[in-house]
Amino acid sequence: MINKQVASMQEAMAGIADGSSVLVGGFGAVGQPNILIEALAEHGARDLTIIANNAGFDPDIGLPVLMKRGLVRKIVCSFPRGSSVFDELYQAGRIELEVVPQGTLAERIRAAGAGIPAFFTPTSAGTQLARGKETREIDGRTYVLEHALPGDVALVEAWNADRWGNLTYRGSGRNFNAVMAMAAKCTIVQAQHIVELGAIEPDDVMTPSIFVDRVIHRPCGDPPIAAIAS
Amino acid sequence: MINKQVASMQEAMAGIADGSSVLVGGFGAVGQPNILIEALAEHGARDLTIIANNAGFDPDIGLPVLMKRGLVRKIVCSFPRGSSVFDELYQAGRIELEVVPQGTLAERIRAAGAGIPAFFTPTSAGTQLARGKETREIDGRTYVLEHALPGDVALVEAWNADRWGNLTYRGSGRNFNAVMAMAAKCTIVQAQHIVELGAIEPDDVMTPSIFVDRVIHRPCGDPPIAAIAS
Amino acid sequence: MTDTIQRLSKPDMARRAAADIPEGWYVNLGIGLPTMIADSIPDGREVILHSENGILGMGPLATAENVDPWMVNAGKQNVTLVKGAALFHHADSFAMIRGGHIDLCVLGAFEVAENGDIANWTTSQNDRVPAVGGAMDLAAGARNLWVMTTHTTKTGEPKLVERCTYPLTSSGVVNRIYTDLAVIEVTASGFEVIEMVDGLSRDELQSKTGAGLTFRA
Amino acid sequence: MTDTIQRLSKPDMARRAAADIPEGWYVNLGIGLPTMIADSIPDGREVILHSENGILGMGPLATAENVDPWMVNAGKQNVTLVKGAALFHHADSFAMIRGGHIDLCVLGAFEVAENGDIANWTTSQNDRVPAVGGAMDLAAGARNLWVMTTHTTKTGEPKLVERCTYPLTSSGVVNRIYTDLAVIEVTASGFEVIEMVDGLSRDELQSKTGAGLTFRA
Repeated sequence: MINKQVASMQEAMAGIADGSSVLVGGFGAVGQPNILIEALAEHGARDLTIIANNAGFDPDIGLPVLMKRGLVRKIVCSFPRGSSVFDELYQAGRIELEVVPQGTLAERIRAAGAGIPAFFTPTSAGTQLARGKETREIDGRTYVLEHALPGDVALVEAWNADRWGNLTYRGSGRNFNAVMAMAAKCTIVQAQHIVELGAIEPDDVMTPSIFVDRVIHRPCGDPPIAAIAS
Repeated sequence: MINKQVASMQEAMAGIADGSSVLVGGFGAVGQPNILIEALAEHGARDLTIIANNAGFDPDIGLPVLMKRGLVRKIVCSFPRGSSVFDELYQAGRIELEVVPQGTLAERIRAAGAGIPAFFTPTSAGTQLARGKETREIDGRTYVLEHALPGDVALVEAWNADRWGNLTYRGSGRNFNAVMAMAAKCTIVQAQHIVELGAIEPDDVMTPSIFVDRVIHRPCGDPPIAAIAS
Repeated sequence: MTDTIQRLSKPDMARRAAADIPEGWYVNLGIGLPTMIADSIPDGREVILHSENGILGMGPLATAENVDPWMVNAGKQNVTLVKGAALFHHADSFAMIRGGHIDLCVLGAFEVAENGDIANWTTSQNDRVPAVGGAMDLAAGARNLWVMTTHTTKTGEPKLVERCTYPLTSSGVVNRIYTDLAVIEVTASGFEVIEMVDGLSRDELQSKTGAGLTFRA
Repeated sequence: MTDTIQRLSKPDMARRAAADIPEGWYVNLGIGLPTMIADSIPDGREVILHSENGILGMGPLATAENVDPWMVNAGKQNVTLVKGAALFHHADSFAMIRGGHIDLCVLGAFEVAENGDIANWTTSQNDRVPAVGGAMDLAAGARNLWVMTTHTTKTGEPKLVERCTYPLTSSGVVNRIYTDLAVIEVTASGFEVIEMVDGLSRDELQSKTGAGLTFRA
């Protein structure tokens, strides 16, 4: 019987090596796999490349925990602002940064999952972020060649998971999670709920089980409320 | 009030010009927008390029109807077998054919919808179908450059549609329909059911309304049963 | 600057831009000033708001009563959904943007040039961490790109210029600019003023602008 | 050919291949002969079947009692779904294939070469309309590619050869071949026989094969 559920964080993190590239899902406070990130910090793999939209926010939650321990060599993201931990490391020259437009980041990750090693995109053409990159004119418009961005590991937060690894996400939590789940050699999921096989209708599966390697049940509740109308 | 629903096939077909490229959804008997195809035959636009997985089957249903009238200049598809009408026209040199691997076909259409003008793929490398195409070695493997395949028009069959054009598909009917809906200047939908705005839950929308231009209500029932266990 | 100029307030700028958005458009509103447009769409006009983190059909900001902590927009504010909304992942969301499906994006800017170039993501003088978010994708992909900005910086320097001096976000993409002083089209021959606030002369507007203006008859 | 050779029937070939598929593999079965493998997976072993038209978790062919006309597989047969199935569109389906997520694809073939090349989509002698379907994507993308075929053509010509003469589907991708006579690994040094049917000698198998064979000790 297939059962991708693991009982302990040790099993969830098993085999993550020094030098791994790690895709980390989430956008804002929604869909951040914080429990997995903290387990990765405990696991202690060093020299990591983190691929995520942001560089974290609160110094004691998520990516900053990993960075404070000196485990991150490089971060690839679109918007590394709002993280004092990252700022200090970056200004001190102790962490590398590759800034990637958000849509290019999503598409490079999707390309990795879809077996597309490189593609042309109009985004960033003629800008600083295209420096040193191959460009090509196609039908009169200039495009930049971008390469797939795979992960050795993806850390994903899901709402429901079954024993095969079919996933759903809640609200705007699908974001990078559903894309990154496709793109790693080992996709590890922190799930709010474990449901029976078949409880997720075939039409409702957001990430098919084929993309998932390990699931750990961590019902950690709602993200904090971010900002509401005053 | 936004209302993409049109009442007549004349409105549905309005503006489709001679020389248009037309994406046609469906796979096997499931999700074939046959009523729209037949309306396009009535409409009478000539010199069409049809992009579809197959070249049709039954001479009196779907694409063969269009081909019999001499309206199709070229067909781009992965598997043009099983259509006597196509076979005759092709053998007589009266229709052009571009055979594209099924996954490359899907990805070229998706690329058109996603603003990616070209991408590299391993599929067809070293084969007859890559002849004359640019190739490149990336990380030791040979890839073929493929270009986006947009449509002037997409013909789509959906299960539910609302007045904004949010769609669901039934069973295996999502197939090329959901990909082609993204990739045309004008996406026209034949829907089995029109539902109230909001009746399709945000998580359940398979094609978001942004991709849809016109919806016509045609409750045409189930596809024929294809082949079952004997 | 004379005292008689009726400089638009931020809500007025938002209302002015909102008035020009046709029913049925799919619109992405950039973080900051452009976000205010959402509350200014004329009653009864259906405009569908997109958020790059995977929402089509955003409604107003959530309140303490209706907040769903699982629903945030690109500015990381808790938002509501309207009937007809759809949720999807980031790659699909940027397919909508890059693929030319978004009818309109409204962004803020540091500079807009008369050739339609926009600079809105980093200033070369600035030593902050470079951060681009979705700005380059939106600028390159939206069918129409409008900029909403004060006409000049806080120190009175023009933001509408001949050529951008800050690093570009995208080239040749801005169609229209809504400032606190004027509404300006970016045409093949440069900035064309189509509307000015009361009390402002053409010369005064020109003096606050870093490139030549023409005026629609 | 002697009368004592116990040539495998098609169902036997399917059972033989099925026996080697580990639990938990995601498997795409090509149209025709390989489809028979689905019914031969040992009881209680969970193998998840993929169909390129957007199904993961295919069950047996539908019957008159349980048929859903809206559910077909890549061979355009009506199929059932198992618990845990997922539905998606063609681009996502081929992302699974091209992206290396399918553990195994089993295809039929006209020819397989000792370097792992496969020809299974068209024969140069043939004037039929060229049609490729998903064969090239599957052959290029699956982590393991097995071929299931009779060892020779109807006229007794070998299908396992030094170099394919028919147009290629993909190069250097076949791992293993299940024929009615043998199970053969495709290794860096060519065809290695790991199993033969009863009553068949090494020389007889070699005589029916168009490239050199080695035999696993």
